[in-house]
Amino acid sequence: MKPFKKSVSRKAPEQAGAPESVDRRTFLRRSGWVVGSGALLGLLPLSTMRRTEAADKDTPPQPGVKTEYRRTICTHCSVGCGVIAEIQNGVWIGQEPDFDSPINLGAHCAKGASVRDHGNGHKRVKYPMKLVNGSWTRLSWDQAVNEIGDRLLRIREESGPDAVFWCGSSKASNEGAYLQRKFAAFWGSNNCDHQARICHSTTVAGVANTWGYGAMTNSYNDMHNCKAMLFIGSNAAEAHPVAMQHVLRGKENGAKMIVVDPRFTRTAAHADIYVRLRPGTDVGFTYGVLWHIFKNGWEDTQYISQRVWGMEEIRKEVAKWPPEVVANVCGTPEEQVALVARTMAENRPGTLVWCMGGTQHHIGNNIVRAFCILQLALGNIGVSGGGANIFRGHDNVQGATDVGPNCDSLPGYYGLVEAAWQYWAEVWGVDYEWLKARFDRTRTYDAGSGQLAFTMNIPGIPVSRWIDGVLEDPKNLSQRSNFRAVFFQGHACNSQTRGVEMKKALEKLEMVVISDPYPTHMAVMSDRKDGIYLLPTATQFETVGSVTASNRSLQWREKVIDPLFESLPDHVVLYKLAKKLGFAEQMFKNIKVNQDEPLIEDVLREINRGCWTIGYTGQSPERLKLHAEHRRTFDTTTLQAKGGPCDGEYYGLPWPCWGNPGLKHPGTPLLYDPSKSVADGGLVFRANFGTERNGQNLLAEGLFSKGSEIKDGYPEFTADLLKKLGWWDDLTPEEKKAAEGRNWKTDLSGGIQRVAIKHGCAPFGNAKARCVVWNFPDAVPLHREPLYTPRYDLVSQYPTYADRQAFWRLPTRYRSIQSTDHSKKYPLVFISGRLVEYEGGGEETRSNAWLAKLQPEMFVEINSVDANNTGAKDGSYVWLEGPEGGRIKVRAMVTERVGPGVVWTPFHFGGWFQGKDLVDRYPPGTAPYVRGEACNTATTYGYDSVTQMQETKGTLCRIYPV
Amino acid sequence: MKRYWSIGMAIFTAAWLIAGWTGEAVCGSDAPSPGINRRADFWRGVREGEAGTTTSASEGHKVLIQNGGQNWRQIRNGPIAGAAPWLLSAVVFAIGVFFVLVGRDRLEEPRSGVAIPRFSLFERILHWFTASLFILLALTGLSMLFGRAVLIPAFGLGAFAAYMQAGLLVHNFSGPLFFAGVLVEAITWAKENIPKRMDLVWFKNLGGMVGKGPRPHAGRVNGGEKVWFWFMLTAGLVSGVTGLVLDFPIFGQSRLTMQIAHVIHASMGILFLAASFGHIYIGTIGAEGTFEGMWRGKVDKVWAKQHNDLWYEQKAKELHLGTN
Amino acid sequence: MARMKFLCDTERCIECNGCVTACNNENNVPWGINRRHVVTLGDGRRGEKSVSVACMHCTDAPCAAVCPVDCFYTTEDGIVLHDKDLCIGCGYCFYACPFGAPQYPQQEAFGVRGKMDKCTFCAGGPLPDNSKEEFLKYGRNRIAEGKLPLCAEMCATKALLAGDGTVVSEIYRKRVMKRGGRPDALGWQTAYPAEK
Amino acid sequence: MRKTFFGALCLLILAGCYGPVDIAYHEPARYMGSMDPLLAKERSPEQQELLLQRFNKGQTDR
Repeated sequence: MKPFKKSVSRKAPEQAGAPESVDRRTFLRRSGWVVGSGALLGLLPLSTMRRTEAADKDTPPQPGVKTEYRRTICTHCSVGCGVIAEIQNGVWIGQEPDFDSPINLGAHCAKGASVRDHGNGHKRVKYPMKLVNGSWTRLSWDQAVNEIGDRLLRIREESGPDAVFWCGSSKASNEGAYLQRKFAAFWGSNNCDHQARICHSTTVAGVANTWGYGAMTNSYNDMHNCKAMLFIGSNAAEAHPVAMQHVLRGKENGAKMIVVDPRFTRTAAHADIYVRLRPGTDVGFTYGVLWHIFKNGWEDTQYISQRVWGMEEIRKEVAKWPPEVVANVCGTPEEQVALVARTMAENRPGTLVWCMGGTQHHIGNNIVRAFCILQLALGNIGVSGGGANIFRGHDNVQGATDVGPNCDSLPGYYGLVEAAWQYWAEVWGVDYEWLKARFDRTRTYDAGSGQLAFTMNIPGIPVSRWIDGVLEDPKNLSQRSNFRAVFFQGHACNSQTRGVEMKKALEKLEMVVISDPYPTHMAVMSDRKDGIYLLPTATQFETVGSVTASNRSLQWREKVIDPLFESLPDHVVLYKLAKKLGFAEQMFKNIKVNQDEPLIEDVLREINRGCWTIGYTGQSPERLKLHAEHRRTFDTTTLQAKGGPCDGEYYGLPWPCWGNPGLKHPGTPLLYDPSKSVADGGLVFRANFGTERNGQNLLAEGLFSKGSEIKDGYPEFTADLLKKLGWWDDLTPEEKKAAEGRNWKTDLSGGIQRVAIKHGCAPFGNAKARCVVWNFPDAVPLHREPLYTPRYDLVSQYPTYADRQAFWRLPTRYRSIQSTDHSKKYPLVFISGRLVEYEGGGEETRSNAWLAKLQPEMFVEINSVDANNTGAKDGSYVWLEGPEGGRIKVRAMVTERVGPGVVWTPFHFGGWFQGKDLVDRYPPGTAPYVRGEACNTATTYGYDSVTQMQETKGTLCRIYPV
Repeated sequence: MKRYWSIGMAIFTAAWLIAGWTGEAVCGSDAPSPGINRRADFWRGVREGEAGTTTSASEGHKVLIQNGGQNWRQIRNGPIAGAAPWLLSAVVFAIGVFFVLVGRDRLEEPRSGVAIPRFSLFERILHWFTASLFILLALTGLSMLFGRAVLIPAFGLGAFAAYMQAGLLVHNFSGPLFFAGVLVEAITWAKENIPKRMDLVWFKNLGGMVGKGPRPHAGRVNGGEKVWFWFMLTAGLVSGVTGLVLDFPIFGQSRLTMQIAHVIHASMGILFLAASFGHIYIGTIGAEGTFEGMWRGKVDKVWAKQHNDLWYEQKAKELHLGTN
Repeated sequence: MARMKFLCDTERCIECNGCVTACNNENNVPWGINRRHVVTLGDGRRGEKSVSVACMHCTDAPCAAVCPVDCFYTTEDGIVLHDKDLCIGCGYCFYACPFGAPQYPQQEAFGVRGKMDKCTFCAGGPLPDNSKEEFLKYGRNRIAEGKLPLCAEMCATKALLAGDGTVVSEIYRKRVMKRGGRPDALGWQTAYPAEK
Repeated sequence: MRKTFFGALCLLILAGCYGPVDIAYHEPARYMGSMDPLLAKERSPEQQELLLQRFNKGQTDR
């Protein structure tokens, strides 16, 4: 007799394809009569538990064996939750809540609660491999590094150093990310980038150009003090679940919570006010709110006169956005916009939170600046409970942006000008001329806006555009050759748009190197038969390092377990490669290397030595370790230690933590908060844009931080300014020597910063925030319709930019795309977002059995109206096709979460391509439990006019049943 | 306390009905109404067992609180477990009383020694196959219902659990076989069990077992046997179908379906068992000479004449026995 | 003596599934079993609420009442546990439980289900505390270690509370007062009817 | 006689419709199977105190 067997089985299915897990009945019908007499036999040992049930519990705790506790930080989002790992005999056997962490207080979301599974590593890449004739062949590390290195050297010789794209990671530690940037510099190229490009690059550029730094101004914990919270394009409940602990406590303290989103998210479910708007119309909405604020005189006039420049020009633009225009463009009822304005005005301080919904547009920089302007008008920046709380994505995307692989900057936002290179050459202790010679010096190229420059001083090709770096006609590139090889260390390619062209690009490359704990979508999506290398790379649980949370706090990670299988940490991989490529000695001059492993603490000390701009100088490894040890002494609202060895300091020394570690600066918990002295973590707006513009004063007027000896605005500190002020002699003789001719950013002794702070001044000056960013394409933020817009009738009124020939080394199209109306054939707006269970490209989370069983399938959310119009039935497969021809096969989920005219998909899936499951292309045993279509296979062209951010939150698609 | 449950039951039934009608109304429109938290709708939905969404694929996990379980528990642990022993003992008692008052239905004449074939080998195998499965099912089924009250105090938890583990297995595997047996029986015997007018007469005379009236006429199957056949078929079908619902929880049947199936299955099983007592009584000690018909396949001429006279006459013709 | 209870604050639950995963992690729950799950009602509409549910450790546990082999028992502080050595996998507790707590490792033809598995309030089962056998059959015994269920300890927003019923309800009462609503915690009336 | 008999039978069946319909509060820690050592441990005030402390540390808003 052969009984049925149901899909419930003891083990996670090796090939848990999506359809099986969701449609149970279909699966049953298919699996049919399979078990045989097994069911009967299994019951024979009658009253005893079956041993087989226990077989897959692979790491039981052993009684009587010593348990060690190690503390690390969750690697899945920017909140920075503490994780306590229980280790027995080097095996990760348990996970405990870290109640003492002031950030998460022991809390975890699904991802944080699952990190122990990384210690099992069932689906990891276990040894170096290369694809030969369509099958994966095992290599030794030496073989792999030699083969890769030889090929890279040949490419370098033939096509110059810019022919390789080095993709780093926001999931690397600060030290790993820093070495990724340094590696690219020593290789001789700016073609390195990481996830921040497609995450918050528009935020960083837009916000920094408004008031100085492009980071979250307050902290998650500070949201306890809010009176209002406006979430635009942020789904914190799914993207930053533990932050919701603080958000909801703020709400319980009386804050009004407003969520503005095209989708009724889990966050919206907790909001007092929910407003739906059309994707990509955030500028219009924000101006609509400002229209009411200005009309009713709700703006903070004193704040604006003291601290804000350019609001008059904003008023002129806002006047064009009366309620009926907003209702027409954004699709938001007039009374709702008025209600949001009134709520924000009557409940101050209020905070504004935004995420990818605000940034991932071709006008992303305009949108984020509009948000900043709203907060400035309300006087909400620089106060506790206010701020622009920009929740960042990956666990170390803040740190990697600050000190890591950015194609447009050196660590610490020093830029790419010659002085910056000279400065960093000095920090690195290498000869500037030697460094220069590493770069392509054969000729100069168009740096955009007409000037010619060497590639050393032109921003590299960003990660959002690497495919164009491969496919574009080399004549149009501002570099010598196309990319011939790519090296991806910790980045999933399914998070970048235009999957169909990406496949072409991958197939055109000579070599693809993937250094990652898991084989990413990149390893399987192309039809390549060879030339792909997989380097098993350790997770952050298998190494040490510091990580910067979204609130700018740095936390120290302890090593939980030794690297699994043959994995090596990022910095060891980079060292081995640097050694092969011949610049290891130069690159690791200041860093002790122990058997190919650079000492992480030394790397952080080098960061401390160089990153004066953003105050990454005070966070020495010793201080970070002390904070980790005494984390229970920090207040859970202010993050300030009460008593104990860290008394008065803020948890994780949120940057800027000015001066040398010896200065004991406590870190800056709230940016631009003048109610504290700079020495105690106070700050004012940065003077980064000169002192005057068109005859108007750009410095603050009558506003200064507590205890400032200069009772007005002042420019940034330089040696000359110190002399003028008569403070020069406060420097020690050694400091004088180092500071001569330098400024607060380049004085390696830290003396200028020390003296400025001693006199109560901010080293970066005291200026106004500017509402008009004259160096951007749109000085005053403007609404422009998305390149693929459903409201083509509005294009004439809100057109996009003209095409650009050389923009980040590439031709970039705007008008030529928008000139075609796609809205007839592709009537639905297509947006994407996060699921709480997965993260980023999702490989590591989809390979985690505990998470995979919660979300077994890729799907598309579609409103019942559109479902009926398109014939998509709930739970059935549909094709979602983008206007550039890419299409994905996904299950329809008919829901009211999205309004009519908008569809939404998660972006974490991969392993399928245009309807085909690529399971047999993975190295044996490494296919993630859950695979599905990458939503970006169907997404389209569209890049921000400042940062090349991809436009994923507002393209078009059509849907039809399979 | 009793009232508590009847009220609960009433609410459940009402809620169930209402949920069916107003399921849509609960969802309401999407018109944003700022500041209004529709808490009441949520709790009403919970009480009505409204299905939500969840990432768990397990049966029933979409419903937060299912009210059916408590009702099922009350019905099983209350009326079913309560009435069953009374019913079963009442039947046994009634048979005992009948036996004492009326006594065995003896053969009215001495055995003739002439054997008349009554049941073929196939029929007998079929009967005993089904009957032995029935007894197994009855024993294990009763153990599931009453073992905790009766057997655990006697044998202890461990021993009972071991027995019950095997018992459950036996019950689950023999159930479908029994069901199959019942179906084959139905095909085999349905035609001759079609009721006829004379069966009414048979019942009027109580089969001639009570009192001294003349024996009523009967064919191969008398009225009593026909009633048993149709009852057996009904009970077999009902308990068989509900049993299959419970035995194969792999077709996505809902928890509520299984609860209802269980109540029907248990009640029907008890009725089946109670009725079977009568059948067993008549077939063994109740009527002399009956058992051998199903055991050896042959009955005495006297028995045949006494109980199934019309059949006997027909048989006698076939076998050329003559009228005496 | 304390009476252990679970409470999920719907005003705080964000359906992050942290509790579900914490449970999987701590107890090594196999693939097909969900000892805890989160249900969202009114999904995507105003008034949407999510609630995390598992075994509520009822005062009058329906599972225990219907178990044919009497394998359930209640600890002195009200945690409902069961003995997998006695369990025969009949499925009755699954029918009876209001919260869908009992789960089976198999679900096959002829009613083969394997030993029932459910939330133990992280209190293991009738085997030596924190022994390997106990872990393999029931998961971690945190109560014996002086800790509380990991799902509640790890809850992202501290929506899920687990512990002494009086303390739990006191915290919840304070929150409700602060928010200005009336207490309406899920499942309490079902799991813990007014004690006699 | 026959009527009496059936009447008695019906009464008997009806009498059987009795079940324990009160809420069956299960007595704590009464368990007939092999002993769970946790039951003894939980009785100690120290263990109870430990759990309470843990609660206050982990589950309150600090």
